[in-house]
Amino acid sequence: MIEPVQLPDAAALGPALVLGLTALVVFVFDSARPHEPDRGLLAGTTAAGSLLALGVGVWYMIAGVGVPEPDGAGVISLFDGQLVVDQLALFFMLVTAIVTALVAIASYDYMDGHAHQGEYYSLVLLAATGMATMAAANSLVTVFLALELASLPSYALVAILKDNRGSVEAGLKYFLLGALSSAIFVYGISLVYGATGVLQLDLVAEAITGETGQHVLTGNAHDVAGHDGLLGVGIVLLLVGIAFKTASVPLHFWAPEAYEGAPAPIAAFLSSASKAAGFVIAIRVFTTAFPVEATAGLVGFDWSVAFAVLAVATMTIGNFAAAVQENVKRMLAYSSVGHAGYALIGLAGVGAGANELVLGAALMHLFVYAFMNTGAFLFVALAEYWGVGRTFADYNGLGRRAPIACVALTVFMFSLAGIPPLGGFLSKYLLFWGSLQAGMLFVAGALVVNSALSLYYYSRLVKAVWFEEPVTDHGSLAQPVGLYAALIAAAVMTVVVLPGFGPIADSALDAATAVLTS
Amino acid sequence: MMAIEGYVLLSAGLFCIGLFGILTRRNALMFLMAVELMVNAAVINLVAFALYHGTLTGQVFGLFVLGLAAAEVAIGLGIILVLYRNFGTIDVSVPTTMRW
Amino acid sequence: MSRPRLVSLSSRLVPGLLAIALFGVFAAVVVGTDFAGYVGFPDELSVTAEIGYALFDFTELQETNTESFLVSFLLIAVVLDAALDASLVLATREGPDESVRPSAFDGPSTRSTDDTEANGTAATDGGAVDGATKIDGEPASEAETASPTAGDATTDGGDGA
Amino acid sequence: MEGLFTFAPAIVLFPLVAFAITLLVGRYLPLGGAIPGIVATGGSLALSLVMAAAVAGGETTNELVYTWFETPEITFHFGLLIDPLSAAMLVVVSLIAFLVHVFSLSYMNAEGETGLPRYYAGLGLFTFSMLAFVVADNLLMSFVFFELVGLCSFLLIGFWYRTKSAPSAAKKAFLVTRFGDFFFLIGVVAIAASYGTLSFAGDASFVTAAESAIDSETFFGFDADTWVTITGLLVLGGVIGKSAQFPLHTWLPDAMEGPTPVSALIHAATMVAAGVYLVARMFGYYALSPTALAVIAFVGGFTALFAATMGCVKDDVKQVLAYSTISQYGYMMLAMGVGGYVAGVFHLLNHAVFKALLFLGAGAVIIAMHHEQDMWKMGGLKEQMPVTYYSFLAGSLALAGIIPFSGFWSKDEVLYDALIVGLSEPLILAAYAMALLAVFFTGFYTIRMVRLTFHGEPRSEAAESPHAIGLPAKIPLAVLGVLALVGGAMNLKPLEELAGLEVAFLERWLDGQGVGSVDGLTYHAYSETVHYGHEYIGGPEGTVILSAALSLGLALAGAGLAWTLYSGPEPTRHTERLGSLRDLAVANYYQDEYQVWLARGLTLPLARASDRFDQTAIDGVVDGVGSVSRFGGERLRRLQTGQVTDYAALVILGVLALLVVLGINGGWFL
Repeated sequence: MIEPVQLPDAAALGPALVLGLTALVVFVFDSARPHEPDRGLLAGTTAAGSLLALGVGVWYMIAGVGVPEPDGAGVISLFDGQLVVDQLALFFMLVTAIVTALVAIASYDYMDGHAHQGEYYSLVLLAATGMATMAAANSLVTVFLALELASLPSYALVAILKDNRGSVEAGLKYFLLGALSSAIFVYGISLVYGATGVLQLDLVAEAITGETGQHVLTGNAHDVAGHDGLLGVGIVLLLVGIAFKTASVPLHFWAPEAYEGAPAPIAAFLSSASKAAGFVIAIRVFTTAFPVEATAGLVGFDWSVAFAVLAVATMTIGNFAAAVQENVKRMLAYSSVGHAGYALIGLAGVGAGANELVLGAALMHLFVYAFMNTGAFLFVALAEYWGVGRTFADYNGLGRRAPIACVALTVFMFSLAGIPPLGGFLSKYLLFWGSLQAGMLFVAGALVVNSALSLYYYSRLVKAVWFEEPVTDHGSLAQPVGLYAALIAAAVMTVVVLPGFGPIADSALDAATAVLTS
Repeated sequence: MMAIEGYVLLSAGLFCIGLFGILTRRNALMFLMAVELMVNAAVINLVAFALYHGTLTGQVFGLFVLGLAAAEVAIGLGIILVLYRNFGTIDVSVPTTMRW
Repeated sequence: MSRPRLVSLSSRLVPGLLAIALFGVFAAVVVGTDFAGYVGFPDELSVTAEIGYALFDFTELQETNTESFLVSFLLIAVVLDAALDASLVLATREGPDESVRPSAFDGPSTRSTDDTEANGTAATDGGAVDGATKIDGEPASEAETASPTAGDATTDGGDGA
Repeated sequence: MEGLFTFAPAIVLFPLVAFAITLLVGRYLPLGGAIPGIVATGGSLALSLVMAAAVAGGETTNELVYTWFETPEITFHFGLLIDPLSAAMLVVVSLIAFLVHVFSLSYMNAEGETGLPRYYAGLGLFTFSMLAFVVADNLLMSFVFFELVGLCSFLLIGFWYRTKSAPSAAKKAFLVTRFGDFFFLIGVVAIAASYGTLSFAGDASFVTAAESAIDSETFFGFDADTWVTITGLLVLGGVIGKSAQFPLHTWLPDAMEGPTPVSALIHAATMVAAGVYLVARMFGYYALSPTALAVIAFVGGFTALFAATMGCVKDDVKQVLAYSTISQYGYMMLAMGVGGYVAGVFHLLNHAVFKALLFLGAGAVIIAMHHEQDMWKMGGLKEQMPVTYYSFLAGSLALAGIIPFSGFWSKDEVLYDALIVGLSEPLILAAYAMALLAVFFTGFYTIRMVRLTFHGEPRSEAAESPHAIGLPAKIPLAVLGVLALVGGAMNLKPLEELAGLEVAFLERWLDGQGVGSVDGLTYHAYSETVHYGHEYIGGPEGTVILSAALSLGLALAGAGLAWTLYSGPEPTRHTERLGSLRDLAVANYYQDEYQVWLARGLTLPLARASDRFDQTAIDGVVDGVGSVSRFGGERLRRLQTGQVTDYAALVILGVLALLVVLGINGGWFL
């Protein structure tokens, strides 16, 4: 067994640190030649940094960092428990690093000619750092700060095509709703603080479960049960703030607009990595700080039921709205709302039996989703690069002129729809199986109905690229190296996930078990 | 000194005034200010609860929140600037090219 | 600067009722909570020093049980960096030879405020709305924006041609 | 894995390799990339024969190949199950896939089609999926390849994507079968969740688990036997979709838009066969539930009749064949539903041969006719293309169930099994009656098709000077023609019953007598589980003779009717043919009257009604589901006004609703 633990403990944050340091390196490169940015160098550094972060994360995972003793190197708690590196954290750091690498490679072609190259890549990296930190955050303070670190650069990235109305409008809406939701989130934090007197997640849990009548840190008299209303409102407000980041109902409204208007690689970044980071916060905050039964005893409702309701509402609204879109990017945006609904099932199942199975399945879905959804948006990036247009009809007949890219697109669509034997099928299958095991028949039913519906609009795009006659002849299409490389990498991973599902499933299940039993 | 209920009610009021602004005003700058009100309501809570519990956690976090609010405003102003350059207005109800 | 609008005041205030209702809920919850008195701080405590200790994780010097904030302190430094970076990207004006439009989408653009004739459509733009009308400050009429599908027809591909 | 079975995975992998080669470098290969596919399917065929020989030598295998992942509750894996059933199916599937590849040289290459690498790659993937489905040792693996089969058919039916109809037919096939597959998926998950295993065979199979659970356990609040019925019917949803049973059969006639060799593959050996094969594979499970069996039998009987009547009014030769496929699979379902496991598998194998023959024959005719498919524009091809004619005729007689062609023996056995059960079960008797009536219609449309296509005078320019067909087309036809003639010898059950000869070879094969077998997967084991009693009219021998006489008589009646109705050099359409009949049959006036009444008064209205029902009700429902979701979506999208303030208001509304509901629940306001 490799021994990474001889390094200082803070090194356990490796992936996040690497991402942050790469951002600084990109700053340096950019300030060296501010007016003639070397696109290749910047994109390459970004991709290399993300891949390095990925490598470090994989290494830690293999070395057993985050696996509880005695099997592994133990969960590493840093800065007095403000951050914690366990399997869940590493798992999501990997997701973030992968998506960042794909996005960086694709942006090399997509952002060609844009004046703010250095800023673009550094913002991507800073947002990725924020997401990786979110994965490890273990206090409402760090959760909030990391969330903002992920969000603030994202607002600017969405609006970075500054003279493009769509991009600016998207940035505006994303920012305004984001600011609103973070205000709600921080107000929720203040109420939870008022009720429990602490902000660190495990201390909050201690305050909720232990009915000592004392403040957990100071030992002064403090009766949490008397503050049930504050705590309840606080939890609901936290839920809403998280729903924004994961683009779940009722805070999904920004998503279609932001994804549609944003540069396509950024849309991929937000809908995959940022969403996954939102989920890790949801999982961490709710499973660690608010143990289901104790919380339910205190505030009178079981938050997993609230998540079940949100899950069903989110998947239904996302899929139904996606079914009527004409614009491909917007269809994908709504479909990504639908997928947030699937992932929410993981939290809905926490209160029921077989919970580590459901939560593990949700983690797997987020992992697979990172590839297939990023890939799908990158295809849109490619289409924008070609300038073929944005509606289904504009995509007609692309299969003949760009067969490789369209094969990749087909893989993504069928995987998103959950058709075997692609990766998306397995994760949905497990979600379905898990929710049956957990006895959530209604949620399982909604999952099946929605997947059936989703096939309709996904296959519509496949049909358009392969089977329809093109409306106009676009001539020959370029094959930008970066975009193609990212696209093919995502497609290969979506397929390869199938035989490699064992390890992924294992680590996801382990992560889920660990976070639920800690 | 005011009882703790007073501060919490004050902050709830401030929060809802901010919210009222968001829901009824269309000027992007007003929107931004209203959000600031809501954030500051949270800060009032944090500081009051810090005294209530006898730990400084809330106070320190309140400082961080103020810092973040400043950062958010900086970006908000940047976005409003590009909004103005593109749409010639900072009315948030004008950019509706994307919907449905 | 909000434009004057011929919208009756009452209808614009309706959503505000939600805020008032929310306040009602908050107030009910606060009233229903059994608050105790303040614990407060020791008289001789220097709050400033205490905050300083918290920021640098000097737990042994602390007199109150304040949580550690060192990592948050580091993190917010990065956040402010990011915010600075982001707001500069948005706020700077590009020089004459600079573009914020990736070269793959080489259509006309609405370059800054002085360039009012330019057409606003672009790669990811939501619809082809006439830029000049907007900048005169006319309200967006329903006809201009109602049909996203019609807007879709004017694609970036069309621009590029 | 040991001995010869070490090579078993290669059967499956050969076509996959061919797929990969053709996809990647197909455009640089000669013959449009056909060679890898031919070699691979040939290799699969050879190895399948080896496997069959191994099974004949008394060996079987049920092995784990690859573990996907494990949880404490369940293990998901890929495995190989080669027993008499899958060995027989492997031979037939690889044989037909091989012949279809060869035939395609004539049908596609010689016709100068473009996109051939895509075509051959699709065929390879299709064959791979089906072979993997056949050897699957557990239900999840079955499901995965079942779906992959559906995906391949989507790609191949839509091969001519430039036409308007092919893409929509492909999409329809995909969506309708997927609709059934959703039930299948729920069934798979339900079985996994209740028994903790998905294996077909062995002590750890879900069949064994269900058997021991009956009378002692409950699942999700249901008794175990009710639960078996529920899950069995859910899985049956997938079968009904794929095997094109009523009411999910509508995709199959449309699927004719694909190239004809693909149709042969879909109808005979892969897609449609997959459904019935699945029922046979997990027959032990269905045997536990009389209700599920009755549903299968009834759906089968009804579909057999329903589709057969529609076959009588179609003018497109491929359409007639498509409806005949639906109808024949109805027979197989009927057989399974009455516990006639051997009869069902027998008909499945026979049908695979003669339906492949008929489609390839139709393909040959279509080439000859310069891609004309309307039978009314053909005629007189008998002299011009004798090889095609005689093999097609053999296939038709097998389809119609005329002695001694293969179809007679298997269909007769199906009907016999249904009859002896039906005598004590009224519902089964109704299914039997429908299937028996369908025999008449089958004879009618089959001979009508032969008559119109090959007999009489040429009715178009193309029919006068047909295009020559190449050797690659003739060889498969000849091979299959011979098999259609002698295929019945596999299981001469009536001779065994009547003369006491030991000639029911297939029954012994599937029962594992003298050959390898897997415990619990034998005909014997199934028969013991099935709860049906058997009754006879005039003893077993008498019933055999009665049943055979009835089906043969009806088949001959239908065939004879069509033979006379569509005789002559210029047969006329349906009803207005009375005039031309007169000079032929003045002497037999009553006969005429009777025949015309049959045609006009019975056949046509029934056929038309079925057809109309098909076009309106079923498609209407399918479209309806689509419009409901579109309508719902339209409503939902109106929420997205584009106004950011509205979004904020909706957010707050959501928060407020949550707070009020939860707050009242939790008593925060007190």
